[in-house]
Amino acid sequence: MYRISKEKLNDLYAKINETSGLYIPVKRAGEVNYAVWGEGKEVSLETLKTVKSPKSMFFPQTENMMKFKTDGKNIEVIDVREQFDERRPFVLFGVKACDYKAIEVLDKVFLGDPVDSYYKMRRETTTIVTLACSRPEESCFCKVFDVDATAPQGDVTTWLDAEYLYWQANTEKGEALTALVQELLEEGGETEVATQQAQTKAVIERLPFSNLDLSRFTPENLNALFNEKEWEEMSEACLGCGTCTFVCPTCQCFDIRDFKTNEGVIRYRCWDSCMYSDFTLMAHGNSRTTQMQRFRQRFMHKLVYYPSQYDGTYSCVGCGRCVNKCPQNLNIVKVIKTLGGKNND
Amino acid sequence: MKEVEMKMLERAKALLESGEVARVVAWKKGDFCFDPSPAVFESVEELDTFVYDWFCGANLSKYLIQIAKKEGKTAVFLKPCDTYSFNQLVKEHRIDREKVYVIAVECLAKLDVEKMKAKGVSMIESVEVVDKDVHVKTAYGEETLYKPDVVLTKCETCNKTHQAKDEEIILHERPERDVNRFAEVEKLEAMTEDERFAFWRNQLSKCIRCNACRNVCPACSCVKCVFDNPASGISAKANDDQFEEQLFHIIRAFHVAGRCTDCGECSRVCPQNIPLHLLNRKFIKDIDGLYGEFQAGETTEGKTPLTSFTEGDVEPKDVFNGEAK
Amino acid sequence: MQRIGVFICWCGSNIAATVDVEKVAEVIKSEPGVVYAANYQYMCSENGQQLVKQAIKEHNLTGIVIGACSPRMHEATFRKAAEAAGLNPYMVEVANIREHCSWIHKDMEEATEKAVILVRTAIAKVKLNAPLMAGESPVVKRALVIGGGIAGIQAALDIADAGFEVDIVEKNATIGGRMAQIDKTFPTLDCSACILTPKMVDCAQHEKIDILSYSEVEDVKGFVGNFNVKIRRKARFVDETKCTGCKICMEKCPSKKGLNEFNMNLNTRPAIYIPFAQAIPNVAVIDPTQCIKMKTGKCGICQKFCGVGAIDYEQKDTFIERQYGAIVVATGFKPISVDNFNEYGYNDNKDVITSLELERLMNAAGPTNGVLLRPSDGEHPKVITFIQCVGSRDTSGCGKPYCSKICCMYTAKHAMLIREKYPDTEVHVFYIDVRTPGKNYDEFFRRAVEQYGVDYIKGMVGKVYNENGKLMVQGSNLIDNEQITIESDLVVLAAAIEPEPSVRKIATLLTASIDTNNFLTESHAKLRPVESPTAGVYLAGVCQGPKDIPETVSQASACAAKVIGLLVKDKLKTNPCVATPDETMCNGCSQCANVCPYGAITYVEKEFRLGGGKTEIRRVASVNPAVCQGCGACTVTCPSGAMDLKGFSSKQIMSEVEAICKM
Amino acid sequence: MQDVSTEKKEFTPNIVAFCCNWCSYAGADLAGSSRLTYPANVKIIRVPCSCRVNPMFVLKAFQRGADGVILCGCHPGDCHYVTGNYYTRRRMALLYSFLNYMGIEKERTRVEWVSAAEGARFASVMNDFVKQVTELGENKRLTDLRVKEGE
Repeated sequence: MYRISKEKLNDLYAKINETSGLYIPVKRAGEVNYAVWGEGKEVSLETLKTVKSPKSMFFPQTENMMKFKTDGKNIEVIDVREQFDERRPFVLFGVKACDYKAIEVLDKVFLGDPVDSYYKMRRETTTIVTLACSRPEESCFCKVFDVDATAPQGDVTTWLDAEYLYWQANTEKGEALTALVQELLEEGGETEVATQQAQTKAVIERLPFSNLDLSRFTPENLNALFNEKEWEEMSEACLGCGTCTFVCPTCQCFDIRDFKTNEGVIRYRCWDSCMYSDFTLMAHGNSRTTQMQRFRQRFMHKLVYYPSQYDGTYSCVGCGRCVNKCPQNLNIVKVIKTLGGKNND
Repeated sequence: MKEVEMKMLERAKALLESGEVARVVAWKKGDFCFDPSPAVFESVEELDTFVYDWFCGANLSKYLIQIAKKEGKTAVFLKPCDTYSFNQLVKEHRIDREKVYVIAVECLAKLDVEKMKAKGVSMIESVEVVDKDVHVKTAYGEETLYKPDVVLTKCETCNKTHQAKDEEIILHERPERDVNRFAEVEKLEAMTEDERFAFWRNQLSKCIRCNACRNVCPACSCVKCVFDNPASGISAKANDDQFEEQLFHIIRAFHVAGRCTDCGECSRVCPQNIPLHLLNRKFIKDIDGLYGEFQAGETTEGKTPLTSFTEGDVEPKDVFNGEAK
Repeated sequence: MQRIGVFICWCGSNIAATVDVEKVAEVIKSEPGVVYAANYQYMCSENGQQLVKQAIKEHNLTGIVIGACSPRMHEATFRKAAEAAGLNPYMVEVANIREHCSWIHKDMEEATEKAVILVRTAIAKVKLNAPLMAGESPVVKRALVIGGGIAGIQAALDIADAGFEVDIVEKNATIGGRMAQIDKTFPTLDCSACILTPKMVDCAQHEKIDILSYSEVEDVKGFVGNFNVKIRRKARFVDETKCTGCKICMEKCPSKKGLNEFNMNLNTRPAIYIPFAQAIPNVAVIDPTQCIKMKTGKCGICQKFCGVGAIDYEQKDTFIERQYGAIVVATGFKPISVDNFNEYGYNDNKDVITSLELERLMNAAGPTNGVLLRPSDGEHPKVITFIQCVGSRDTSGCGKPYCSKICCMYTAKHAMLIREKYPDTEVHVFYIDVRTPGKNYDEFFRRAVEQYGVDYIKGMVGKVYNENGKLMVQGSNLIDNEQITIESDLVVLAAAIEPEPSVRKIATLLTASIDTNNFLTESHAKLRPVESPTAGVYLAGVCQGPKDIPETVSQASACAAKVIGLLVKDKLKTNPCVATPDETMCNGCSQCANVCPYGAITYVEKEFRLGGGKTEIRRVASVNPAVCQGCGACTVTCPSGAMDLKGFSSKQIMSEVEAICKM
Repeated sequence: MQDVSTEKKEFTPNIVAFCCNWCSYAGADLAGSSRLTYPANVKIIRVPCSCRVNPMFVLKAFQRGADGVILCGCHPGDCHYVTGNYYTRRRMALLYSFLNYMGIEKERTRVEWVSAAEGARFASVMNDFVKQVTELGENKRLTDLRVKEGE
């Protein structure tokens, strides 16, 4: 295990930036979001929850898929993936345990068959540096999904305390990155990290949502859950905005759209939200006409459909962003408490 | 606040029991002391979860568009600022006034839990307000915050009074204050074009196009929003370009100009805390300055500034020449 | 798949000299959707149109773009050509490569490049055009004439003679208008009343004409073919159906101090009066400001003496509503107030009068029974000085910038008549120019100078002042280049004329446009001079611009011809470029109705399917396509874009923007 | 443009002019028939009335790379549709003021009233506006970078 004093962090970022792009929590206009690092940017590793999750590293909110160049009546198709080779490798820095777990959730979708080449390319050329939590808050419930906030995985795991950032490589990619920044690192930190982990774990035990009961969310209960009358009441205040889906680290729905340029057309994809009224709009009409149906879809997907498809893994990681950000204070915790199982009372 | 809450609960019970109303639109308790949600209560039993506390900042009026269409009368608790939105919706024929029973309730400003957390308070267990002190009990201990620092932005400069009521539950009158709601707008106006551009670029670049501002906005009551309508030529689901970040907010502000009551919900719900109310307030300030003071939602009748005119209206070029004021 | 044909016009050398028309056609050929592109010398010619028609048929075109002159010029021509070839006429767009391109640019390369962009823009639009069908609306076979002067009378008679019902609404107690006040008419010097009154009588007796005198148009709704007009019948306090015009009331009326408006206030009349002997209708009216009974409650003499019991002091204004297919505006004029012209001393000297006052002083039925006596002392004036262009051609802001057109001729007429009747009188005329275009007009003027020895002085008058009972007219004689002063007994001001002020209200009600001088605007200065831009509204007489009697009568007859042409139709085709709401998106907020100047938008409750078997009743806008004029104000007011304008849809305009910006 | 383009000269702004059919478009026609010149980079879109111009169109123009947008209508009081331009006047006064508040250069936008008789004025207004926008330079703040992608 290595450590680096907090004063030297900027040097660390600069060093990484020499060979790779660095995607890191940055404060802009008061809010902390992942952004490409540059000299003078205000990095905020201490922030527990960035507004948007780091998923945009691999699955950006908008991404060009191909281009069509028109000349008179002729059309030429341009595969933008050919430009991928020229792209710099990236280091994604400061990923919390829940968000790292979320990347695993996305991997199952995008790297499973059929492989999403766009996602795969970004994923392969990125080294992930995670950061353990030291001060979780009341909206956190990652423990429910078996996430250890004090020991996130990733290519490199780091811990932060008042003076140092502690560093431990986990993978080959992690070793390579360690080698690159070796000159800035010094040995040590096992004790400090262990102490911090113990303290944090104690806090996590006391968190109000740490012991939610998910036992009813099984494939067998799908129909029963789907037909619960509580959906109506739970969703009645839902505005149908996309806040929960856009701050969610595991939401993966996208839409594909065209943009007309002077020279042709750009076909791009962008995040979509199942909360939006036209999410399921098709040529024949709309299969979900009420907000209740959309609301139900989102949580059924997170808690029932996804696990049924991917060996019981839930598509929620307990990051609590939706708990904090829903304009009307609706969230997955309220759904779990209402429908999840007896032990929630 | 507890006293007011008890009175409200009493009235809600009585109205439901007597059958005078078929339902009551109010707030229900959340998991914490700071996360109530808007709710519809249709029976006395359901009122178990009724709550009215310092965190009931949500404007309930927009829900009435759908709810008031249901059979029977709907009772609703409206804070002063909410009544303007309600009136505006009645004016635009979105709510049938006859089908709603409005109970005006006191407000005294609502708290913003994000602002409290930003002050370093976390693991909040309970909150009590005494005058300008907010006493917070947390898992880590007790703290006292200065209330004006932690109220919702929309409450900071509010001087609104109830514009619609069938009855009222007001135990404490909010004192009239000397506040200038345009102070922030004026600050921006005083900047150079470049500075203003930089300010808004910085702010709007955060926009994730979640549509929370639009969906919560009582003035955004379109059946289908232009931004959701592929036929409109400007629809989009994400900000693929800085232009789109601007476009969405410019068009939205223009569409609600003259109709926006300044309820401030847009800023309250923005997950990125973009001061969206400063966009709408610019229109309000310009309208006041150029065409005479106008407060949307004061009445349920009459034209809005953008659907009326006078022959001597200021010329667009004179707006910049400063001859307009 | 769209099949667009593009036709580039040379307009002789008007376009071809600056725009490489062949190149434009060549470049445009490769535009997506374009299957045919041609260029031709004169697209608007018979041959050019034939080319269009042929191409539509041969190439099965779904839309065409003409690159030519302004669409304001020939859009209609090409629409007709398209229609003749079986293409919907609204599948035609015109790219204005003449007025907006070849005529304003000199560099051929630049102009050609711009022409290509303009044509592409039109292609972008036409691709989104939809075939539009003109709707139909019924025609009410009745016309309204507003104003009962010679213009209104002539129009009404012509329309009525063609067999259509006509109502004349006249705000005064009698028809006749200004012409009734005039003594003689130029250039023939026949008696005005002698030629006017028979026409007035014709009106009164015509079975198809209904004269609504002492009435005003209060409100106008509807549209061409179907106007709904509310008319206020002002209380005249005399029952029109009973009064026989015996004039006993006038004799007996003790209040005789009311100023006689017909005589330009030069004498007085009773409180109950008939404006003049030949008035139509020949029915008395009470002036409530002068009537003792109405002011004090005591009197009632006229009521006592009226043999038929026509007097009704309690009479109130009443309103009638009638439907009309067409409306003729003939509201006429008034001389401007000369108060602004202190230098002529009109307000200070009784013997400074206006020309219209002189008409009354010369008229046998006037205050002096036709003997020319000056107002101050009733003496015969020996020296009379006329001043022309008082307030006409005046750019100082005091008067009017335009030429009033009739003053030169009537001044010559006055001078001649005076010299004829009183040869011992000296007559001087100050003029800037003498304008006498018109049949026999210049001859008339020359007669005044040559035969009657009227002294015409080219120059302006600086000042008129009173010195020892004489009016001193100080002016310049530009021919002799000297300052002169003429000692005069009477000074006559040829005051400019302006539209009767009530025309503003009428224009607003009719949504007819008005120019800066309050003259109603014609649809086209040359080609549609008697039509207002508002369909179904026609303009006759001075309300449209200064003109003399023969011109007024011609215009009135022209109006009548237009009205007859409209009323013979049973149905009208309506403009299909109207606003149309998408009901599935409309939320019934009423904003659009708030800005519609025509009241074309109403709201209806409709049931909509929500899916899942549910339905919802919603209030939605509904546009009357026959009333909508297609301005588009509503479209911008509608935040959801539910309201759109056919022919100028948001999508079309935005596609034009895109095409223009793609340079 | 491939076929008739010239190589990049110094900055010439692209101007979109919305003209009402009855006054300003006719004014532009008169400017043409009077052979009054104004730069070729002004391109006119005919609308029935200035009140047809939706702020969306103005923004669309800027998005697609227009450097200036000018809106012309009948003089207030002379609207063919009686009141259309009165609404335009309010809408555009507020919109332009708002755009400026967002940091968009106020010189990029303009409203002018040009009658059918004012051909000379139409030309001079356009000349003046082009000059103003040329001095200002390219529209960078309200343009969509994707539009010019690939050029």
